[in-house]
Amino acid sequence: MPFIPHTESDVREMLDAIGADSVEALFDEIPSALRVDGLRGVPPAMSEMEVTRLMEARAGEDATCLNFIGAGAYEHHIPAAVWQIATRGEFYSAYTPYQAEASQGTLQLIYEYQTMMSRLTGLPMSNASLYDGASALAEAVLMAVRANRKSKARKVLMPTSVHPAYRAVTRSIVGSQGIDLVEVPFDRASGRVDVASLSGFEGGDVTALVIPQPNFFGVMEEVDALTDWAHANGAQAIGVVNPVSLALLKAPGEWGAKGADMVVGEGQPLGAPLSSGGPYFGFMCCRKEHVRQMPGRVVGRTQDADGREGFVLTLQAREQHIRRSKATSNICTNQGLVVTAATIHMALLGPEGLERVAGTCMNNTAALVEKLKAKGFEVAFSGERFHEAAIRLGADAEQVMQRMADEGVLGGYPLGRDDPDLKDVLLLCVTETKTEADLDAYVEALETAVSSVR
Amino acid sequence: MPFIPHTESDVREMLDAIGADSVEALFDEIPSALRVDGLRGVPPAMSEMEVTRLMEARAGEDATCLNFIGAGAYEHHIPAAVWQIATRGEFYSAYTPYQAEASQGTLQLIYEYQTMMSRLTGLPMSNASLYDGASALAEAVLMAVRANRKSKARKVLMPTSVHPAYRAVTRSIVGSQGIDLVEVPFDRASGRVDVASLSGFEGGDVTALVIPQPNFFGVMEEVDALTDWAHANGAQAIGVVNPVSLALLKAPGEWGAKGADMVVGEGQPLGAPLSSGGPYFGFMCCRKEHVRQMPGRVVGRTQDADGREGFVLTLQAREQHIRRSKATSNICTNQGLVVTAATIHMALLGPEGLERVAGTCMNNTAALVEKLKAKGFEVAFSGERFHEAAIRLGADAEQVMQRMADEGVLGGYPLGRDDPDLKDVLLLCVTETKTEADLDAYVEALETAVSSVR
Amino acid sequence: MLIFELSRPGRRATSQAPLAAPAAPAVPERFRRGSRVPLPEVSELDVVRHYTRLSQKNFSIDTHFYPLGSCTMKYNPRASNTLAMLPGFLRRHPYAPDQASQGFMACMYELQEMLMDVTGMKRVSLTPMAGAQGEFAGVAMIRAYHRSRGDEARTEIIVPDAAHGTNPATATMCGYTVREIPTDADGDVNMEALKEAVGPTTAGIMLTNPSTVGVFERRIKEIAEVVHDAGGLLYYDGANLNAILGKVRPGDMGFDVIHMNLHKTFSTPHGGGGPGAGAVGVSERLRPFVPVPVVDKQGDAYRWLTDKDLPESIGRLSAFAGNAGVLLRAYVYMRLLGREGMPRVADFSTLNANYVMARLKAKGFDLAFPNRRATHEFIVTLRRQAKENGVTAMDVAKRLLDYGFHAPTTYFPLLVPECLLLEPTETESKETLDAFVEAMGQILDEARNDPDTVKGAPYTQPNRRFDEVRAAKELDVAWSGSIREASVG
Amino acid sequence: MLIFELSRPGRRATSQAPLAAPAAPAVPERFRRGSRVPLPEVSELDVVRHYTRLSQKNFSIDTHFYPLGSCTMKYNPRASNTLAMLPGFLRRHPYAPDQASQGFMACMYELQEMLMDVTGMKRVSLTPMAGAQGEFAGVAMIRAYHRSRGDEARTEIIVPDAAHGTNPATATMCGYTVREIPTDADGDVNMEALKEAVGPTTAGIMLTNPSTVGVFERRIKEIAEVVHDAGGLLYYDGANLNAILGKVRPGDMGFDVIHMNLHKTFSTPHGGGGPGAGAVGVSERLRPFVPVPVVDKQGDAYRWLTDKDLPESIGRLSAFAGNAGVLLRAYVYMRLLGREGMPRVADFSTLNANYVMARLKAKGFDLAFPNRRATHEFIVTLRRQAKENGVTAMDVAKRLLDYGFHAPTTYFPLLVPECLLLEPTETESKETLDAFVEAMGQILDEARNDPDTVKGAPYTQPNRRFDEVRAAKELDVAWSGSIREASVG
Repeated sequence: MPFIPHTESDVREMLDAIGADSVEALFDEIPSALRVDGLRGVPPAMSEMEVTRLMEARAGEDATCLNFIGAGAYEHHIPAAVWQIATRGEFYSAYTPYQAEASQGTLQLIYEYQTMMSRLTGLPMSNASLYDGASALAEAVLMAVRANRKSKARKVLMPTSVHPAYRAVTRSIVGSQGIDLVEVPFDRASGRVDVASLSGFEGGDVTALVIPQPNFFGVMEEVDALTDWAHANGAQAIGVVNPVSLALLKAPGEWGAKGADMVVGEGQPLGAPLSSGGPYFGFMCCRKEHVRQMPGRVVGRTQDADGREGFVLTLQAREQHIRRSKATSNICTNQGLVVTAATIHMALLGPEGLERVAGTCMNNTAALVEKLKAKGFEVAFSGERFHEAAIRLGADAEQVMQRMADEGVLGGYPLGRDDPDLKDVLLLCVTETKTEADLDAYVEALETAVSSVR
Repeated sequence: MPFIPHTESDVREMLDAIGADSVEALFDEIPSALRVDGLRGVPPAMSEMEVTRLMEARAGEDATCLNFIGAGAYEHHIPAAVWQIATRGEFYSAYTPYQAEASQGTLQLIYEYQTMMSRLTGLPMSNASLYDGASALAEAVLMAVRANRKSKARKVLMPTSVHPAYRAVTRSIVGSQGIDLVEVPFDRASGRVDVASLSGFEGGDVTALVIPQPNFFGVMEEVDALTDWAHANGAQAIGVVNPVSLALLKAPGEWGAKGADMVVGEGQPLGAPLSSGGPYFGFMCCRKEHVRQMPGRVVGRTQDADGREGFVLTLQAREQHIRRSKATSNICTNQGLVVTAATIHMALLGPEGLERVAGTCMNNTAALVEKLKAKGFEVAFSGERFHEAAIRLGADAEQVMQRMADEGVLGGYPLGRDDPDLKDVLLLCVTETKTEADLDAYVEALETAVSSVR
Repeated sequence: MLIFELSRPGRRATSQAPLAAPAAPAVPERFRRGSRVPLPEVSELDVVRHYTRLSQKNFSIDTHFYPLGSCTMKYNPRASNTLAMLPGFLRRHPYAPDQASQGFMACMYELQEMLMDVTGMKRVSLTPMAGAQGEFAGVAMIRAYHRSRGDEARTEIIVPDAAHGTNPATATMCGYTVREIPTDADGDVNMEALKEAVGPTTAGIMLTNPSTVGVFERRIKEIAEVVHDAGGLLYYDGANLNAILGKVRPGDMGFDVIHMNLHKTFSTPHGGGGPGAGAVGVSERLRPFVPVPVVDKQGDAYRWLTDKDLPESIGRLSAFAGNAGVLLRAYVYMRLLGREGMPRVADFSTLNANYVMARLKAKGFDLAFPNRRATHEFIVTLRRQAKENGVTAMDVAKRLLDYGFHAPTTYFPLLVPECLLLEPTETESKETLDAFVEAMGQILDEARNDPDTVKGAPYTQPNRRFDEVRAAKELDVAWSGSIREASVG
Repeated sequence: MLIFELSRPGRRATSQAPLAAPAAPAVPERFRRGSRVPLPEVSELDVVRHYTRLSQKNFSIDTHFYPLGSCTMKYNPRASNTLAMLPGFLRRHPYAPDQASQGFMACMYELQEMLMDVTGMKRVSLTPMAGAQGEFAGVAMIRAYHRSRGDEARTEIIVPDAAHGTNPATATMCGYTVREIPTDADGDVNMEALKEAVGPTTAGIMLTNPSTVGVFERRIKEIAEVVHDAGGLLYYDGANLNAILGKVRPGDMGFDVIHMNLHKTFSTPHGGGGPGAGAVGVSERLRPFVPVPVVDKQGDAYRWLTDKDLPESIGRLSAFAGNAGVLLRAYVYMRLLGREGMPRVADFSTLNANYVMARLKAKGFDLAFPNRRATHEFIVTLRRQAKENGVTAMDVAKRLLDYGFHAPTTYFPLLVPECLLLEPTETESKETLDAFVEAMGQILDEARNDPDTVKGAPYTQPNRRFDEVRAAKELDVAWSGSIREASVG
């Protein structure tokens, strides 16, 4: 019996102590008509050796391609130390630190994480994480509605330069709460939101404006102008950012005259492997005055009975286990282990390391763009880019991507999936993991694929 | 500077405290003529990301074949928990437990290891490990010479059914100490030593007899008769055993009327991956009266100043750092981390698990032998086998093995490498890791290769 | 000491970033960050030592018995970790095309199938990233169902007063009003109150069975009839699925939708607070509404179903396909257990809970529901001790830490005063349970004879009891020191 | 509690062995084991919890400053561990044919090449499994060299009195007589004694440089001349290579053979006492004698050289090719450091040692060689404190544990009374060194004012000081209890 330590004599002694004849008798309160007789859909047990062989075969099936897809999940080097420490039993098999005195490891680590995220974003308050970047945006929209008490319209402007999956998740999650999500188109030439295009909303009641940086196309948005526009129109400014880009790009807390009100994003680039999309983690930071509207767990520093400093879960009055139907969110479990990894990852990189990673990503992307331009390909958008670029292929991007994959190169994300006008545009990403030779391999695979499809 | 934490101001402050002008000045006692100017043979530094990519490519080059080679290194399932725990920093980055009070983790673990090995071998005393099985045999030969004070001849009988590499290592190590290693041929029909063949040594001064079980060919030796012969002739009986086989085979402490005097072996099958031949570990157990002749570290249980039990390195008076040129051996560092893994491995398997592993190995080997017999192949030796079998191919075994490897099957060890009379014999091994389908794949690959070579 | 306090300007783990500083990237001034992010500047050894030592300050399953009720803190197989982290799985980009993803997708498809069988449901979606998101998905599907029938009048979700806090919070997030109904003295739902509560405004009821008070809801079929007759649906909170695995299936009890906490029943790690995974399963009538994506099998090939295939889906809940790495761990665990192992989980988690309950009762503890079987967990109430000795449930919880045991869940469910909810799980041995019972017995003695010792606990941890009021009032959630001036002793 | 004491008959980690009990294997009665091996019978959780908790009782580099002289306890990169344990490396059978081994062999070949450059030697063999085996190989090669020349009269190896104990032990193992020569007051070899000692019976000399007393042997060229002129060879004990990496090469000093402790200089883990790796390098004249196998490169292909290729080899020292996994870790470390990183190791390990030496001297400690530079390590003598306060080097070592620092090496080298040999290594920060110096200063105060506190240390560890005499006298090296009757509390 895997993982069950009971010997026959244990069972006998335990049943005696209980005063029951058999283990079966312990289930006597369950109506017998409901009892199931075996699980035919579950295969028989396997030994660890057998499962190991199965899983190695399965993992081996998924060819290790040269990956140039980004689109919300980014391939970075993760120091070996990160997951070796994060998967230590004391982190891996602990739960939410309800008993603070016996959980100072996790609690101090989260406090350090909150500090790092606050410094990265330039906003003073951070929670202990949300599920992922997309659901964090949904939570931020809900939070903005709670925080902006002056606004009655529950109207949130959502540029279409925001990741389409983030927009979809936000719709799914806030859809039943009477919130009016209004999509704002981006400028087709620059690939970013033209502030002038928001003029139709001026003077109306706008609760919040979502501002991606860089946006889904890797293009830098005019964050100062957008933030100022939001504030001028009584709206909250919600940033959605790539945390690695913040090593180079202005912190959301410094956007415009007053800074963004809250910022969320996908934490994956900070130490989580691609891993088919998860587990990642969403981060969220905000201004001090909104902290009690923030969803999710928060760790605070305090003192113990002897006056020694230590860490506890705090602001629990916001949470569902206290507030129940009046909670700021139903979130309970978050992404603790991935946050553990991210904290170690950020500590290992440090300020200069993170800057080098971001700078190398950006330069590598620029280098590939130059190579592609030399081959006659065009960049779809004129706006400045971080580490992604939308390339116009003059051929169906979905087909080109498939052909490239057959040759072992994952060429990018076909933008036509979400926007029929961009059927011939491929969104590629180059991180610090790619060498000059990789870029050349990309160009070759792309040219071959395009010519076979055209 | 990888792994060096010094900032510029640190260096300045430290040099000030020392009273030196520069780091270079600290080397002023080295004659300048000796100083080297750069290391041209070492390539420039790489980042961890670059080394990772290099090593993944290198590891990927070495095709993951279906392995049927044994010959001293055996493929077994190693529970995932084993190395996840063994590589915890507290085990991985500690050193020999010189400060017992701050090393109880390692010390208790070794005491448990010694207990396990003693129970497996049926001999009461175990050391904390030696380098590998082969060098352990060399140490046992030296130890037997020290322990057998009545014998003056320094003559040790070494059957040629002992692993050829073990014999070679023993020669290398004891060669300069005036020890007479006499090779004893095995019986060509049974594949084991015929006790009658030792008659020529009777009445002479024999210091020790080496007894492999199972022997290099996987054949079971007549250990009772050999042990009794040794004792009848005033010789020490030195067992060389596969520890996994001891789940089924008689413990060396019970061989013959009095049991073997000492036993050594390769610990690898107890939780060390194949890993190109190391790190493995040698184990050694002996009778109580010989413990002070044993080489290597030994952990003992004792009490502390408060009367509480705990563990320390003991019998250090035997060791080189105390006895110097009169030490029992020059061994110092042993194979602690692999012993850590082996201890966890044995604890996870337990008595029944180890028995299942050994039994499945033995049955799987028998099953493959049956399949091969059905195809007309012969077994070279008639003796009973554990989990290896010498198969006569009617073709050059070295060539057959090469052909099979090209097809992704490592067919075994060609015995002709060490014995020209066995050029057409392949020594194969089937452990519990192999399925029925694997056995069929073996038969097919072997038939194809043999027919292409014949 | 914080990692920031170890920081020194210019110190770096140099191997971890590109060795050559990149040429200044072309970031226009208006987008550029003003000054370097003030992250800690430390060496690789600093980081390894700091976080290794921090980890040692945690209680965890791997180091301590952790009978935290409702959380199912059982052994997390190390193989699940190793196998989910095989390079082939870690490297797969979520947008990798299907042809480069068949191995991963095969695992997900089979996991869906196994979970359907275990729960008796007709379709499973793996995408919710935690139990609470699974709950959200479930209630959103109930809403989508009523809407699809034009039944817009159903505005209420019924929730027992003992429910997890996530239940009412979720109902609210989905735009429903919450209607609480009381629990009987013996732990079952009060049927009279339920019958009064249901009606044309009832969208559904959220239940846990075994319930949060640690007993099996015996009249579940009757409840299902009452709710279904009123046109409502039944939502199953899978937090307690461990107790009945392979014994009873929510689908057979009449539930229409279920979420499963894979990090509880299927033993994926709790990770200091996640990641979890909250797969949802639905009955036939809710099949069209499951969140996307789900994996489908056509012939020998696996493909993703998205909202193009399932146009009535409640949509996406995560950017990609949920916590894939957690799902792989659950898959490994289920294959290790197999069909034989599933009912044993229920058998032995129930045996352990009933054993500890019987022994604590014999030691003099009061049970919240003394006339009921324990399921995989049960409740002790310290009401008497609080009144007589001034020793509360919290005091006992803290004192347990001194004895080397993690505390049970305290003050939940709210309806039982001074309660401890204990869940030993099936992976703990009788010896461990006996040691725990002895410690509880000693604490009970202390409560009678030396209550101040209990009230002052813990004494053996890195810290004594914390000032939580100060934490909330003088809020300090991020270190405000400067890494440039930090001084280290 | 021992793992055996957790054992209960019939308890098992069932996933870890074949699920089906095999049919009784055909072992004839006379070979068959009588009764099952009395190993512990425990669950997987028991094992994980037991060994996780045991591990926490260790001091280690990852948790504590560990200035153990002569052992080079520097940070062991985690990447070395990950990359040496890639499945492709772990699965390779040592007898896998060359065509299935080129990746591994490329690493080994390049490691040989790099070690040659670092040491200035002409051939490297990686097969010795630890420093002591490397020493053995080295001396065996010296012997083989003299024999090959028919020079059988050379029966002595000269060893300074300060040498590592392995040196004389090795010489004896190789059939040589050991002749010790004294060390000067300033730590150099006594030249007069050396000149007297050498002669036609001199096979060679074993030296460490920097020497075991922590100073650089300044007259090394002269020593080399004296020994070479007498027809002897020079053996270099590489234990202290860290101090001079990329600064001076043993080959350039005149050494004929060297062993390197890869687990010291090249930062492979010490693992609680191994595995190490003791690669050897030789000068031109010893090239024929290196232990086999070594990796050769022909065109683009790598192949093993065995005794068929090197018939004068001293032979095999391990069944296969040494501690391959350790060698891979050293290879990774060397590639991470690169040619730039090597001399920095010497720079900063020397800086750290001289800094701690200067500061300890300022605190009032006596240095063994006050007029010399420290190399990467140095010696403090507690002779004065032992005499005045009765506080020994051992007492100070034990007291350091209470301050959270591992002790330096004690009582080695034997020629300095009450000595502590301190090696901070280059990976420790100034802050850590300062904290250590402060602790040492406090212990010195305690030695003066409260010597009993120091003599009774440690107080903060799992155990107080042990009775080592009892351990050796009432020898207990294996638990004698019965797992069948064990009782657990």
